[in-house]
Amino acid sequence: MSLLDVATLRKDFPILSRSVRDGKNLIYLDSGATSQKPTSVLDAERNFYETHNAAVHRGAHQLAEEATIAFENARANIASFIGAQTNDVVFTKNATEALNLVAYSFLNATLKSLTGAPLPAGAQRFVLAQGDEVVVTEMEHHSNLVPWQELCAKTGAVLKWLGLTDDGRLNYADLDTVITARTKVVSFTHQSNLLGTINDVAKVSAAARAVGAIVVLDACQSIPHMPVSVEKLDVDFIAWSGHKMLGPMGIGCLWGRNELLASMPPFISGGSMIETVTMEASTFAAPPQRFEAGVPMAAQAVALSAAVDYLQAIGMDKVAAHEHELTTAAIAALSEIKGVRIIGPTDSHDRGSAVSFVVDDIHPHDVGQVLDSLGIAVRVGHHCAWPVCRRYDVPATTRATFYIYNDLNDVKALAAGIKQAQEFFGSN
Amino acid sequence: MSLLDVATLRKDFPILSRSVRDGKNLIYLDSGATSQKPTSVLDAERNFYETHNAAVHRGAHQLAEEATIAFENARANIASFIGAQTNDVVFTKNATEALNLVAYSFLNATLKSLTGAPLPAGAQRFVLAQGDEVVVTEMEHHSNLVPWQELCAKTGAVLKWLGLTDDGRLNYADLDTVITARTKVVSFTHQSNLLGTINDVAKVSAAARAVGAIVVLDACQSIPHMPVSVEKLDVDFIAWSGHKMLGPMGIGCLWGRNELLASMPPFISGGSMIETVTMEASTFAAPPQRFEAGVPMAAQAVALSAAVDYLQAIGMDKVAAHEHELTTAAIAALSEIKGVRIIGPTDSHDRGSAVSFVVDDIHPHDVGQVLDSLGIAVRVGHHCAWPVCRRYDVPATTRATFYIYNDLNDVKALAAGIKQAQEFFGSN
Amino acid sequence: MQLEQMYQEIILDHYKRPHGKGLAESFNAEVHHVNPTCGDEITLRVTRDPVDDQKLLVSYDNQGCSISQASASILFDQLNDQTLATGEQAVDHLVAMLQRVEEPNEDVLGDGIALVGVSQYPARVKCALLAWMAWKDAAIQALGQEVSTEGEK
Amino acid sequence: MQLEQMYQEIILDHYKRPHGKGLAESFNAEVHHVNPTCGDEITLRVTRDPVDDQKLLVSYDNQGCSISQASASILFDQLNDQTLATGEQAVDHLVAMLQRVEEPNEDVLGDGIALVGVSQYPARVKCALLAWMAWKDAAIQALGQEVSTEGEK
Ligand SMILES: Cc1ncc(COP(=O)(O)O)c(C=O)c1O
Ligand SMILES: Cc1ncc(COP(=O)(O)O)c(C=O)c1O
Repeated sequence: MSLLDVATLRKDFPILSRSVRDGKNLIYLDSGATSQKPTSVLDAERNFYETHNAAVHRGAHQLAEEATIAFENARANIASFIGAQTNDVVFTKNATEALNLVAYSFLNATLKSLTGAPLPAGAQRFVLAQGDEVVVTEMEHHSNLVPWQELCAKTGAVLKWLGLTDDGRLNYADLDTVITARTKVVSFTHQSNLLGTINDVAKVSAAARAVGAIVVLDACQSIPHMPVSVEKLDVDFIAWSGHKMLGPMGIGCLWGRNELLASMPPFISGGSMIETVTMEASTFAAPPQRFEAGVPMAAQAVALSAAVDYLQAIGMDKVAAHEHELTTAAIAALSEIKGVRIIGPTDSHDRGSAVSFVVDDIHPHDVGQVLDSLGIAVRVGHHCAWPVCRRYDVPATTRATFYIYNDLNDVKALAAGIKQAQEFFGSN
Repeated sequence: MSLLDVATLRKDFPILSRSVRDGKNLIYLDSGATSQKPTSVLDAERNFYETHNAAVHRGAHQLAEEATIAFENARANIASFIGAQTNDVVFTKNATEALNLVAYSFLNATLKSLTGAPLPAGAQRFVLAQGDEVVVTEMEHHSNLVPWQELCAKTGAVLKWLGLTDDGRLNYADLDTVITARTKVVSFTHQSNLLGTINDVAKVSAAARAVGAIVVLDACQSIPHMPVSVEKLDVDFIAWSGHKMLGPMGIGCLWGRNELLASMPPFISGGSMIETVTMEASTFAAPPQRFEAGVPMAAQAVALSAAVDYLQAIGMDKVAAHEHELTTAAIAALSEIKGVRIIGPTDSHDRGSAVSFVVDDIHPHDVGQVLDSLGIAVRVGHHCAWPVCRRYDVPATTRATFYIYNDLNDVKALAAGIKQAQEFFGSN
Repeated sequence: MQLEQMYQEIILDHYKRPHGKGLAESFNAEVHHVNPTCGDEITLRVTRDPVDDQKLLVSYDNQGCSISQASASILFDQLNDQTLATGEQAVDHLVAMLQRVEEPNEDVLGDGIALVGVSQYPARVKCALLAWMAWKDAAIQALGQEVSTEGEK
Repeated sequence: MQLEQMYQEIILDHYKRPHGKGLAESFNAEVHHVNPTCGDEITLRVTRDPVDDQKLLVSYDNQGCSISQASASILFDQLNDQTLATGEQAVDHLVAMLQRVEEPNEDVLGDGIALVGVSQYPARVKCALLAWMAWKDAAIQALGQEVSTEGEK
């Protein structure tokens, strides 16, 4: 039996036993937006506040010591979850900030190199010249698109992108033309939050490496759902969020290659990221502190570490296998319904659990509303990936995403719900 | 009786009944770094996760609706705490990010105006020319100093600052010379986290207004401790943190004048802050969303709102009066100890509860260690205000800060502890 | 079932057979409004009635969910060839009704009173308002234009 | 009382009467290290012994807490006119002792074994290490310098 013992797992998630809309059981199929949190994660956060709470890296009293140790142990545990060195993981408020941190490193290095302000050794790799190129893909979440558009608007660099094939895959044929000698950075998603597509990281990285570009991976939709190891991935930066992997809101992570992090100027500056400060000038601490200005979200780090423990106790390969089974079943069930079109790959190979679809003659928003009335929580809209909707010529989609607490009954309920929407709106 | 009923209040803070260092009762005098959290705040956060958790502003299912309402109600409540309009309050991860947001608005407006990228109407006020001036004070926390140093290093603007008097006050005599026709922004602290000094906001603002400069107030140490009203303060931006006012870690706030927020280009960009996105270009949402990219810290907002309720139930005037009484007592007690020098005003007029001091022949770190061994948690070091230490020619200080859960016994314990440190190190 | 209170027959009728959809060629003001969370969009044009230039002809093209489309169709019924004052009153009432602070008033909203069920779904309220906010924006622009033209005379 | 385990008599002696404090005029390498959280600083110079240039003379000036000052004084006793190898061994052992993975070894650390009490206070460990990390940095620079000079010959 490859499925997880979902019934037992569900007991760890208090919210899953609540009812919605006139007493319907909640069927939560929106983990792609944010996951639910097990009791152990909530307990870890609360325990931090009730027994160790203090500002970390700032005091010598016992609480401050304990808080700092808890915070740094959390960092070590989270780093080891992806096979990384502890100090190569920077805490941010979410993945979006992590991606902006990298984009702003290019901006700040470029500006400081123009004005002659001091820069760390090696910062040259982040300096952009007019006409240098930044490459993304057409399947990026806005959080991995807009920061690069903004960087280009401010520096005169040029944004280029890899297109998509009709069946929802990255068009690898574009690699040769889009990535050029002027490409300074290639930033792309590991797994599309709308299409479900899992990209071939090695292929894209190889093309980027060939021209000496820095490689950034948006792992928001992969790290929560499959084993991810920095050693196996040939990339320079990995950004992801805590709240999509059973962790709390308000914390994200950036992993970076040590020598690159060390060569980056600061992004957000202020307390705790400095080495020395005078009124005239400041020097900065080594990473990760350099990028963690102000009192950090220590309680959230501790809770995210508990989420890592929870996932590791299950095993990430099992998580992936479980989701694969549900995805395969969902694709099969939805393909059988007349008038339903899946936006994204319809084979479950190299594919995560985001299943987006449109229903003939019913707006995705209305489909979602009928599902909601049945207790089924899905997401509707462009999923912060508007260019993907344009690419496949749909105004929006309805999207179901699965996680460890979902099972085949949820897939059945989804399919039945879609049929009910068709009846309700008299289409089909 | 002007003192709060501290014994009763303390029951709301589970951590305060723990013991430290071989069974000593905890006497927490480090609320200036971060405050402790009452049960109602922890319950609010947990309740959000256990019953309403979903990504806000992103879904139409019932949980998403409830989460969004809870988040926006929290914003309304927090805004009204300082007499502000709901949509003029932006959530950030901490005050440091809030201050960087303003500093980066200047950077981004300046760059976009140079490259001709689209800018909101009114953005001209944020455009800096070579030689324009940025004014801070010598008593700023690093978080309100380094971001401006960084802005200047990247734009060619010049950083200037108001000095301090020997008795720990802002040197208002500097106003006329430091603030000039070239001053574009004046950013200063409401209350010094090291000296305790409360600044005369009206005086500084008037000087800034006279030259048309934007006025930014760092209210990290005032909003948790006294009534603060945007209507009474003639400033343009106010930054503060949740964790210093009984709220959770990982959330800060920026209040801004509506027309200024509306005229600022985005800082962190990505999901949820957009209006439309194509691969070529994006347009942006109105504030506050424009400045809240990515999934926000909704659970923390809800908890911070509960902290506001808690403080309001006490009454901010009572909080201020209570702290004033403790501060007056602490200054008196410390002044009596031979060899102790207070760094900061020694009168309790216009002065908050941060009491920093040095003890002859004992390093502040060692004083703190002895206090810690007695269960008294104080902060030692430069308190992220290194220039203040240089100004008063001390390597560091030991600092006690008081809050609602402290009482006169804590002041007595502090004084007794300092004497014990003197005995231990054989000085005095 | 709550759902049927939102998707009343009359709403679905407007959705399936929208009134007045299609853009007029000439116009005094055009606006394009989007709902950034779901991607619904409307392009709305306002043309001053040649006979009585305080009355405003409406045309639009849009895409989106049933609620946003039905609401535009209802708007056409109610506000085509009406004054700014009439329209603003209708918009205000629609907002108040959706916030449940006013009871539906058929005299003001016509079929629009059927949108009352939307008030149960906060995330859908902006779908119902999209066309109306666009209309208000365009109407003010169309009239403002003239004011400034007159000012120049 | 834990506190007395950290502030042993011998530590306080070094603190009050530090050995070797004061900077030498000539040197092969100078470093300035700070502890950013508390502001403790040390300037440390390393001079290659004219008699045996693999031995390194140490001088320093510093300010900070009792632990960081005593630790610098002890470093002077232990490492002045010693080789890089001897010094690195001492630094490694000090780190290990403070992390409680090695028992204090007086042969290697001399009075430095009295710093063992610091291991109970994680926030103070960096005070104890400040001078030693500075020494290692300076020593490598002082020797590296020559290596590169030789390379140019
Ligand atoms: C006066 C002042 N400004 C700014 C800050 C920075 O706040 P945070 O670290 O929460 O960003 C602090 C506290 O650390 C402070 O006391
Ligand atoms: C692929 C992808 N990238 C980036 C993000 C942004 O993450 P966050 O909103 O937590 O910053 C998300 C989720 O929202 C995502 O799915």
